[in-house]
Amino acid sequence: MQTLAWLVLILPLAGSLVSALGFRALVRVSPRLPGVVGTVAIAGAFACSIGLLVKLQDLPADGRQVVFSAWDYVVTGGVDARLSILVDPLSVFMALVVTGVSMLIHLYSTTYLLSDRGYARFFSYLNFFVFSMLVLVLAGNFVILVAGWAFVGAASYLLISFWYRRTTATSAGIKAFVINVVGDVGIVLGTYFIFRHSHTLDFLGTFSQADKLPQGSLTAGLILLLVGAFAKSAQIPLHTWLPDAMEGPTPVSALIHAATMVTAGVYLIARMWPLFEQAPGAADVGSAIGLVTLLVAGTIGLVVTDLKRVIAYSTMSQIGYMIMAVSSGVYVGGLFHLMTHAFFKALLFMAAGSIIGAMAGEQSLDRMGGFRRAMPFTFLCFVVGGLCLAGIPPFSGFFSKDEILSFLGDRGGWYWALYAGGYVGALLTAVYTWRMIFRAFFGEPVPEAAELERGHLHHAEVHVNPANGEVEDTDVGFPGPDHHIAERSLPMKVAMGLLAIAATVGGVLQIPFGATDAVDRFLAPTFAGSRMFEGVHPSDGLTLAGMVLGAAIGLLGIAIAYHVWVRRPGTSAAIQARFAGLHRLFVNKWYFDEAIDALLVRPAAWLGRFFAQTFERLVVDGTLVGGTTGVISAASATVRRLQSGFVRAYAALLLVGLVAVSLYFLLQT
Amino acid sequence: MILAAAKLHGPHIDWAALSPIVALLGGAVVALLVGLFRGRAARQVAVPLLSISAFGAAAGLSIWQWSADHDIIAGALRADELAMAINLILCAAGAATVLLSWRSVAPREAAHGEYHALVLTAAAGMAVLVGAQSLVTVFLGYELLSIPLYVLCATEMRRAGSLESGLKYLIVGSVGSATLLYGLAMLYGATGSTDFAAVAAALQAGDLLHDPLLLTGIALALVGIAFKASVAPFHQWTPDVYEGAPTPVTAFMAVATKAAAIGIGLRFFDVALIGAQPDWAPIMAVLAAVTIVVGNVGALGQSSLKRLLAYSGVAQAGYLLGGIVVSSKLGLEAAVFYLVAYLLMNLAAFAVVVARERETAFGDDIASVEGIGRSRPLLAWPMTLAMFGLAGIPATAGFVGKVYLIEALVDGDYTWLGVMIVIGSMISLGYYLKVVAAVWMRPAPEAAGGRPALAGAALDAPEDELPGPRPGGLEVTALAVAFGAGTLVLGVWPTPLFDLARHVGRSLGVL
Amino acid sequence: MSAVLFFIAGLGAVAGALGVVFLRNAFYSVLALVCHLLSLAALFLLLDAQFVAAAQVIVYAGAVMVLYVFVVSYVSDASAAMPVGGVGRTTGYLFAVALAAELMIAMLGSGLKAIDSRGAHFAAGFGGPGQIGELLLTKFLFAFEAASFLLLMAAVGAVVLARRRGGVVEEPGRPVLSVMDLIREDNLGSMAEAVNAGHGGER
Amino acid sequence: MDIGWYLAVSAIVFAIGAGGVLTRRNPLVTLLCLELMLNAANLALIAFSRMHGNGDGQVFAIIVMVVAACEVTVGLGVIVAMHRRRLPIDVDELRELHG
Amino acid sequence: MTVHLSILLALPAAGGALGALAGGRAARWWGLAGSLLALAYAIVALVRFHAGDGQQFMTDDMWISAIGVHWKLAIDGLNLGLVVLSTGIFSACTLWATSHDWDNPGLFYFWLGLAHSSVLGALLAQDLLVFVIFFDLMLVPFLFLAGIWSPTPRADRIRAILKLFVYTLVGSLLMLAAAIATAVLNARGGNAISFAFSDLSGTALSKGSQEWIFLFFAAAFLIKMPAFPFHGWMPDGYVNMPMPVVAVFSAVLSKVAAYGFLQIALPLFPQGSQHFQMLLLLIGLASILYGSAMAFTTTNTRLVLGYSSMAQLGFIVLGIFSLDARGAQGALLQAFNHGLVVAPAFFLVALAAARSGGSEDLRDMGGIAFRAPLMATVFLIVALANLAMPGTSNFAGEFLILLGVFKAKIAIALIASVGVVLASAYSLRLLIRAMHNRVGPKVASHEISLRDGLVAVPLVLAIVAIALYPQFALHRSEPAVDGSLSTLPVAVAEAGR
Repeated sequence: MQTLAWLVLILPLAGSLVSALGFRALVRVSPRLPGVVGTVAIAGAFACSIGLLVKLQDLPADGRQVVFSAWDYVVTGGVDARLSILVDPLSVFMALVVTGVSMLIHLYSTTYLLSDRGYARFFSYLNFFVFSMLVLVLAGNFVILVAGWAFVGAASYLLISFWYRRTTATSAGIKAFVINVVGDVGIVLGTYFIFRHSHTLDFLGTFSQADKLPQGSLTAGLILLLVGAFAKSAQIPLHTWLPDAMEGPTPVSALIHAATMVTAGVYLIARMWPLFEQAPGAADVGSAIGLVTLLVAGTIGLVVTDLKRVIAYSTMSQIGYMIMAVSSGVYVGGLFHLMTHAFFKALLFMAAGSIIGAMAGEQSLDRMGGFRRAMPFTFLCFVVGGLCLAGIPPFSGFFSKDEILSFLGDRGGWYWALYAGGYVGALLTAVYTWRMIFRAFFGEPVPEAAELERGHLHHAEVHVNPANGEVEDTDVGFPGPDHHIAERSLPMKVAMGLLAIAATVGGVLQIPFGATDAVDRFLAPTFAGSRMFEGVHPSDGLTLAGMVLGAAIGLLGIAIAYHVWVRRPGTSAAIQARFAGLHRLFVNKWYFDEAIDALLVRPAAWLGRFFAQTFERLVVDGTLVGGTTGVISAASATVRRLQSGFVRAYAALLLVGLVAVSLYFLLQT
Repeated sequence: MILAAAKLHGPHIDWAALSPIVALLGGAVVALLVGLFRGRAARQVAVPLLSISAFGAAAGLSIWQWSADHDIIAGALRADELAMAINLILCAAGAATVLLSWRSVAPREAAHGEYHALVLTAAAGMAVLVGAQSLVTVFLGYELLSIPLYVLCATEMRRAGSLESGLKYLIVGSVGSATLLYGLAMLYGATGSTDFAAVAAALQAGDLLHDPLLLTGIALALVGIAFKASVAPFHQWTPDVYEGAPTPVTAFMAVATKAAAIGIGLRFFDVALIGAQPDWAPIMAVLAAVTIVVGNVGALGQSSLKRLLAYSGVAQAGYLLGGIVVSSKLGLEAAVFYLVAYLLMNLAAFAVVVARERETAFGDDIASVEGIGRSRPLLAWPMTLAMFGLAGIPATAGFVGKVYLIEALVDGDYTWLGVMIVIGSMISLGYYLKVVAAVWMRPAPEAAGGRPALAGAALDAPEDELPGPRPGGLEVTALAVAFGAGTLVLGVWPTPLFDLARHVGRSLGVL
Repeated sequence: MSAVLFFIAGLGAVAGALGVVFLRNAFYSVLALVCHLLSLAALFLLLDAQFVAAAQVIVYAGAVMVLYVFVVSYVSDASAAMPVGGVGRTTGYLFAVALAAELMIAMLGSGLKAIDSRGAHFAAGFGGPGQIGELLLTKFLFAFEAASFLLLMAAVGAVVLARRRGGVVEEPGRPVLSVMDLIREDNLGSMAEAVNAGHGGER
Repeated sequence: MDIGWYLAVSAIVFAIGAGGVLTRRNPLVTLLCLELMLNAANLALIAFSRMHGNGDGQVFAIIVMVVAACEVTVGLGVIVAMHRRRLPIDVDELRELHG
Repeated sequence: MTVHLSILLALPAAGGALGALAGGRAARWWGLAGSLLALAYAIVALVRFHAGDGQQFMTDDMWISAIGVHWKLAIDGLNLGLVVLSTGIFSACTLWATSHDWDNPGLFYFWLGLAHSSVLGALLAQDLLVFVIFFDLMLVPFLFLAGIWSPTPRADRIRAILKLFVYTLVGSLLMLAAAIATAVLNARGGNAISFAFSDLSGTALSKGSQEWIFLFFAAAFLIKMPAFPFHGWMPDGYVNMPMPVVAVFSAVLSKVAAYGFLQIALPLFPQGSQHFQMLLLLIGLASILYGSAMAFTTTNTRLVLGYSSMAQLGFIVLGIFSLDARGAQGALLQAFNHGLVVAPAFFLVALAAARSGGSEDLRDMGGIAFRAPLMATVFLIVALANLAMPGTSNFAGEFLILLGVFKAKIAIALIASVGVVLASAYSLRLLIRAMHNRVGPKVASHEISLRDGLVAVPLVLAIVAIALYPQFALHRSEPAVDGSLSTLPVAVAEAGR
């Protein structure tokens, strides 16, 4: 078991290193080899995760939290950070999701990025990401958690900036990285607050004394941990990096910015449940932010025209659900939704990638339309994903979202607000999801679609950066000159097909009314002892009402979208004109970027300039150095002026000194 | 009367203990006489050789008399380790001066015999001053060193600057000696005796300690001695005289005069006036601090190396004064140690200045040493070591000396003065490093004209009388290298010098 | 009687000193100094220092002042009637007054009883040549010898400084050249030259 | 007369000499002023000698006279040399060296 | 009693001196051999070091008996890592320098070797005056290295270089006075004067003396680091040194200052340290924020690294003056890490500059990564380590530092954490603007050569290795750090509790 656990980590790392160091040799053998290596490495990790699952199930239920330590990492002065991993149902669950989805996305990428000059680099990064994510989920103490946390941030940065010749990509990367570092710092500081009283960094050690920790420190520490979670999971107000992160290649968006990394915050809160249950104040903060995010992101999703960004805002919104869920004690619901969301959101992104391939890199919904016939497989995948997202039974998203909301409803009190908000969000979700589908696949085929229908994949004459229209240097070779679509690429098709199946049937793991509760049972050892996990069970009536309401809202949303964008194509413009203020607010993403810019970035930049241009010159150089040297040179000038050359003046000074010295002595009498 | 005279018994003369001074004075007479010979060789070779032998003999005799510790010639002088140690410094400085003068202009202008006789007499005067054990001897030693130096300063008569420096030194120096004399007179008046021992005994009696006559006497004597040591504000003659005087003479003044002045300072204040230490130490410390500041800031922005070294010498005098202020064994040792270090560093620097004065047309301007790091490493290294040593960079004798001085000051509860030394050293980096930068980091300048621009040289003088650029001379380079190496070696392995200083520390019995 | 003499001599000394400082012609200054020196000699006599008084008159007023007069007349064309220093004149006097005040305080404020007396009793022969000679040959033997050497060196120095030499301009437009310049080596510049020893010839 | 009176004269003469050095530009007169200062010291020495009744002061005074003569000799020598060199006989003109 | 450390100390200087005698092309190999031998020696010492055995490989002779100066060298937990670091960095930078033809190479390698020896001397010294001597002396070679072989035009640089050296020596001189005062005041009461650390104790000095002496030492160390606002020399200095030289300067010399706090200031002046704790913490904090802001603003790559070092050293100051074992451990670890990171950073910046027409300005760079993937990888690792990404040893150091500060003064820790965020911003800015984005106008990129790889790769491997196992360093330094904090009033109070 220990070997398997470490193999889960080592295989992706090995894959990454092999691609990174041996890329020249690999490419010489076959241009596809780096992709194959990467995919096989992840597949191996996936297999090991399954093995881990099996082994874990063999253990008695109360022994399913196992810690393995490799060596002392930082052990000094009471700090006890070892290189240790925690294997328990929750981590194995996460590992399975991560490796499983990653495997498919690796497979997808083997052709999607085939013509890219950074092919080997891409797989190296991608494997490194999987490694990092696994470190994150398997971490056995806070230090390793932070390490994994930051590694995924770095991997995310690398992949966002993958096409580093684009200034848009590099600035998006740095933005994502810096915001993620804010999160890292939050976690570190939160850890300090907890460590101050627990005197251990170990998870299990900390949890075992959760009830002994003072409330104030705990709440402060957990809120700081939440900052980390928000940063990674793109929750307001630390969400602005996620839409920009769409600068990365589409598989990256699918894997990192939809399926896995951004859900780390959810994982973190679920992992820290013993602490959150001791500090309800902190937990409520999480719930509230989750709700706000899900609504705000939904409204923005309604108006964004960039295909990938629509899905990105959708991701934000869905993670809002999860954060809201796990913060409110709906752990299994949140994690279940995490899994199903991973499936269908990855699917949606892959499908979007396929369309973008057909559009030769163009991502604007305004330029798309009528791909229904040209790309039937992609269309099918999109519809499956859309139905999951909208929460239409029996697709997986229906069950997971429903579980969250019914549990919230059961908790009562102010959680009713969350409950209601969740359904409002669901309506928004259905509308923007289907808006996207209708705009891309319905209507008159655009020239690219028509070209494809004629059997020819559109190829752009001049490569431009879709974000700013800048002409790309073609000699560089990334983004690659060729594009790939699922219809013509078996690996892509396989990956999408498998995901579509998973997204469709994933719900069977956890069907209400006791039909199935595989997830519940599997995760139970992790949440053993939780008041929420063991104490909150929605009544059947509430569950049923929720299911009906959810399905109805989903269908309503699809209907609205159909009405607005297919039946009456002019309606959209009319609504925009009617609610111009609101529209402007949504289009400008609630002005979060502008606010952060005005409140933080610009003052910081101004301060930097002030330091560099004024302070350094006037104070550091002028006053401190210049002042001292000034005094000394003034003294020097005085001495040299006194040294006038007049011998009588010398004698005079001598006599002055004489008189002064004598006076001193006379005063001694 | 005649009978009385017949009964008169002259004092016992301890020729052995007196021998270093006798050697110097005898050397002066012999040099003077040999200088009368017509032969070029006699004048240009024999006279310097004789002078060096006189210095060597005096040094040897000093070592011979090292462990002497008694008054000689009716209490006029004292032979002890302090006197002998300073004799050694004087002899080293004197011999170096003779070497530096070997092919210089000054001895030719003044005539070799007279020139060297004057140098030897000045050195003898210094030896007398350092050994002085009575007020009369102090004054005589003071004048015996001053008057030959007045003349030596003015020897390069073709340069107006030389004469100017001679006259300035004479006028200001005479004011200084008149002040000293008046102070000595008052001390005599207050104590009724000219002997140090008697003065000290009178102070010990106690009721004199707050007498204005005595205190003013101390003040005036302090000023007189401080004047010779170039202590601010009595330092103003120093830069002008150092710059104007012939460079070998400047080197001699810089090293030997300072050693003599500090030596008599130690003896006069720590033996004769030790009883009044609480009265004079604070003001002397203040003077030291003022000197450190004035010397160091004055040296900034100087372009003449001699002038720069003059101000630097002022600052160093301030450091050395610290050794007197604390009136302790440690202070005495530190001062002697520092004097030796100072000798090495300054002579190395002056040797380089002399060499470059001959080799370039820039005189003693800092431009003369620009770029010698590449072209003349044997001059560049000594200069660098000398500058580092004077600045107190580790691994030089100057550093160890400063450590010793500061240690003595902290030990004597004058920590603030120790900090002043440190602050002074900081300021001093500004100009010492400038020289180092010129040596290593600036390119050699384009020669400005073919001949050394000796300031004020008569333009109508025959061509062959004016020395053109010529080799600096092997002996000058050797001297620079030797003293530079000494600076380094004693910085790394200072124990021999410490042993010497500790011997000297035993000498002033009162401490 | 002695008081009267003291006042006459003291006033003479101070007046002579003032004369030195305030007379504009250097020649008169020298004469004022002679007056001062003679007054001082009188004061010495009043203090029972007969030998010193005599030496003062003979050596100082007699010999040194003669030298002065010669030099003053030698350089007089250049230095006649030079104004008293303009710059810092008042401050110069101020310093002098301050100095005088301090010295007076020191001298007269002294607690030594003896200052307010006419002096200690002394043995017969005090201040006479016998006593001075005895002291010079016993207690101050070294000082005596050293002083003699000092005189020698002063003489040497004066010769070094004041002798004529080639290359230094003597008169405008007239280089100093003589037959001797052809015979002797250039820049010999020794005392021998200064006294023309060994050559005997005229310049 | 009390010794104090002599000392007072000595102090005054010393100060006058010092003032002369500060104010006179003619180096010849400056030398004279220096003589004044030395003579003032001599007067003090002799007065003290009388006060203490020992001869040390008188011998000291004689030595001072020797020294004074030497200083004068050398000083005059320099002045003569300057005159030969056609340099101005004015201490205020001696300003080549400064700074 | 062994002579090994004296040999270690002498090796680089001896190599340099032989190089100077050999002159010409041979000089570089002599210089390199001296450095590498020292490195080998240091590694042997590292292997044979036993944590917890206190001072090891001790050399103890009387040097200057008159003033109680001992030639006493030893390796303990505090200096072990830094000795290895400095030999390693010097070796790497000497190797780097060999790829360049220096004017008058004999002299160049002589000074470089002397600098190496002086740094080792300061680190190994177990005698206060020996420490001060080497602390001062190690600047001297840089005066020449900067003055003679500076890349900037002669006319501009001398003033700047003099400013640099006067400024930095000012601090050292203050320290000299303070060191002497320490020994003299310790000797009060009949003891013979001695500068050996073992003969000096933190309790012999009165609180008043400790305070001023501490301030003098602190001034020396803070200037050398440099910390805000004593960094006035830094821009001039960094711009005017040849690249390999500025790399060692930044990587090694500033660490000696940090080491000095731990080895000298804290144990010998515990009350002084306690008294000025807040002041030093604020200075550290200001350095972090100011350095970060400047690093983010300037476009000169050297200065980006310079100000970034300033910020990093701010963290080190914070760690030390948390007066907490964890903070101090973190500071020591961070000192090692920063040295290990900043040297290759300078190297990479130099390589980047060589690829962008010699310009060291970020505005002239860009897009270098494409033709130089290996260099880009190395640059990436270095940049990530520089911003203390969790998982690197730099993070372990910062984690401990902030933990220590957190324990002492929560507010300072919270504000200081802003510095962590800023570090990510300026490090990535450097990486992106140099390596990524559009190709700069004068950029002609190519992969790094084998020799360049020999310089960079070992350093990067070391970064990775220490990232995987920081405990390696922490374990060895723990007893010594505890020892150096043991005299602090806080520690004493805590032990009593």
